[in-house]
Amino acid sequence: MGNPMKIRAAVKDGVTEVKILMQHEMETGMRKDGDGSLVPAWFITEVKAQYQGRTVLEAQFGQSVSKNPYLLFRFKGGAAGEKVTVSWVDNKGDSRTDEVAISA
Amino acid sequence: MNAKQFVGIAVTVCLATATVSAQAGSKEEKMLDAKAAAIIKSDFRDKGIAKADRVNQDELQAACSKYLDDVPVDLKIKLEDEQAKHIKWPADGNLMGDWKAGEKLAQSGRGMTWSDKAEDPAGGNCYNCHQLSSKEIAYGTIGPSLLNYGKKHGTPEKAQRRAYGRIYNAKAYAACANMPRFGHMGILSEAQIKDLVALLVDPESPVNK
Amino acid sequence: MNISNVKKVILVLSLTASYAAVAADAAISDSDRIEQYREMISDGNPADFDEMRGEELWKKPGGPKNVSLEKCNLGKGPGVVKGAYAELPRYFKDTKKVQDLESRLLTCMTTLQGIPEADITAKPFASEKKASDISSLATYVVGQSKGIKMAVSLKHPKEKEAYEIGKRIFNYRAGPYDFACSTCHATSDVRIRMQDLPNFHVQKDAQAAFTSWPAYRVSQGLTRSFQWRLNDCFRQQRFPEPKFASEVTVDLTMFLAVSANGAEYAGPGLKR
Amino acid sequence: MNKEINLGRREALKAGGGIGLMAVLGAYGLLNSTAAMAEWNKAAFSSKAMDEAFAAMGAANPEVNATAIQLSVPEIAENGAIVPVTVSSTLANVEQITIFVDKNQNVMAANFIFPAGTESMVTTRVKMGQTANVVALVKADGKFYRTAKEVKVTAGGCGG
Repeated sequence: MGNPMKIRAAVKDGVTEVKILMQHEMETGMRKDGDGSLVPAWFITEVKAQYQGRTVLEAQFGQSVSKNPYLLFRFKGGAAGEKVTVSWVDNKGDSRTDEVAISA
Repeated sequence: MNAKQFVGIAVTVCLATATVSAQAGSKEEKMLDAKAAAIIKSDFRDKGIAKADRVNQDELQAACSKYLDDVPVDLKIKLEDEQAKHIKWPADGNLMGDWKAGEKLAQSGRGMTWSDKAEDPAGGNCYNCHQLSSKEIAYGTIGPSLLNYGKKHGTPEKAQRRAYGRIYNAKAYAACANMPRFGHMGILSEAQIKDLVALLVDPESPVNK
Repeated sequence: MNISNVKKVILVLSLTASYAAVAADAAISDSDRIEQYREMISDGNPADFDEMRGEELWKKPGGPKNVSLEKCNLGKGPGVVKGAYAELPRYFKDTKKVQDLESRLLTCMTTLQGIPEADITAKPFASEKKASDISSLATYVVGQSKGIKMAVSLKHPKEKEAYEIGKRIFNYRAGPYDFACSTCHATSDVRIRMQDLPNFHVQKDAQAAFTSWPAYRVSQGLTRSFQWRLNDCFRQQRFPEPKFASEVTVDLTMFLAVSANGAEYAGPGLKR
Repeated sequence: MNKEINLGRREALKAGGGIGLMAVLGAYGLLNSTAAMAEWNKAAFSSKAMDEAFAAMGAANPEVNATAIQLSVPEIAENGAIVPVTVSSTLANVEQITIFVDKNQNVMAANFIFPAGTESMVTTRVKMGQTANVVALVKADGKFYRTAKEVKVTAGGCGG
């Protein structure tokens, strides 16, 4: 199972802003380690954010997304205390889901 | 003097008066010097090519440390003469190498750290401190800009000699200069220094373009 | 409004202005552009994950004695973490030594948890392959001083002495490059490659530099402690390796920390 | 401020500790239950050139539009491992935003799909091997638009 994400969600003037920081190596598959051998590709491929069971953002990543991926987006609606849920899967089939309550 | 510098100086003065209570040359100062020396001796260890004895100072390093790089003028001249004596000029009299190889050396910051290997080629670290090309934006400003070096220092022969001497041993010209003594300390080979001289003096190099 | 605030305002304006307008403005220097980059990545610091890891380690029983570090005295009493880093290094009566955060954590891990010292000091820094417990603990502790003013004391004679010795280490030139800390860090408004260098004789510079470490280093993908910062400075100075948590590192830290007094601690930081 | 951060950390920790199995199942469910989930576009993500990637995204010759797409990137990146990118658009009915780095080995970095009700903007971070163009491709009302900006990736000194 993947490591926990850090998710912040805050509502202001009827718009919820979501900031997500994921813990992932995001190996390109092109990098050599200290011994000179190629580090296999290992990266998040899909991310999905949901609010009250409704999808608010979908993303697909390639190898060029930075280590510990960061996302910021906004959707209309949301109220303090309601939940935003974020999930990802990587190319090895590993996954992670975390949720956070929207703050005012 | 701009506002920033002024604030800087003012703060420096405050810090100095607030924290330095021991008199220079006093017994207390000497005791602190001795303690610092003992700690430096005991608290560093060999790692890779960087052996613990690297903390042992030569005469020049000791003098510059002691006087915070502002050595009395008679000592300064003595130190510079001593350094100049040991500059090894190329036996063939030719000071120019290949500026393209020089540019590669100038870009490389490698060499002499404990994570470098003895057999790895050392770099010149030049861009860390100097501007050498109008194209490279990532250049340091610890040393002066060397743009148009070849055009600024007289005949090619003069400019070459000036460059070779300073790269070989900058301390022969300014005892407590920030610049390493690349030839004197065996950091760069004679051929590498020639390549750097070419980078500085060759009219075709980015320095003079 | 001080100079750096003015700069920030300019930067914020330039961020919202159109790209063409910014590019055309010759008054924007490359240093400002670097500052703009830093501003743009300042939210979302992966050091948070190291802080989380450190907090877990602090609270979880561990070592041969299977106890947590919640009784560890970082100077403000057993278990007090809040604000502790803003007063370190300091003199500790029990060890009769001036200690920085990491040397103090080392004391707690060896005495409270019974972990052999060599097990910790053999690999005190995180690597790509393995996290470092003492380093993560340090990240957690410093995070608990965020926003608190640096107030490192020089009252005890040993603290004063550490500061004085630290100053001498700062100015000590040696090695194949003849470098001291002061070679790069005692002049204002200079940079190495593209990076502005803090002048530790100028309070504002010293404060900004000291209060932003430990930090997540983008180039390494790891959160780095202050002991690591000094260790890597000495590496680039072409010195031999300073022993982890040794007096040379603690005294130098004392000199740097005192010069940052009065500023709010702002770490863990995020660096290139 | 500080308090908020701490709360965030504690919640994340809780999620990390207690509900491991649930989290795995949850992720599986979330990512597979909705039929609408777009598939990872292998052809696009392994494209070595911009034309190839655009074609794989069904966007041959997208219209250049630097006014309706706002692409915010730093002019200079101190480190190519993290280059912040924000793309937003004033176009109506934005369905998709895709980010590319034209000199990376695989040029396509990330693709975002915007359901109705989500603002047409996203911020993320990409890796850049060298000075290159960051390209944003926006699909709105079934049509594709693009814009690009150069980011200079610099060599560092000891740094910070």
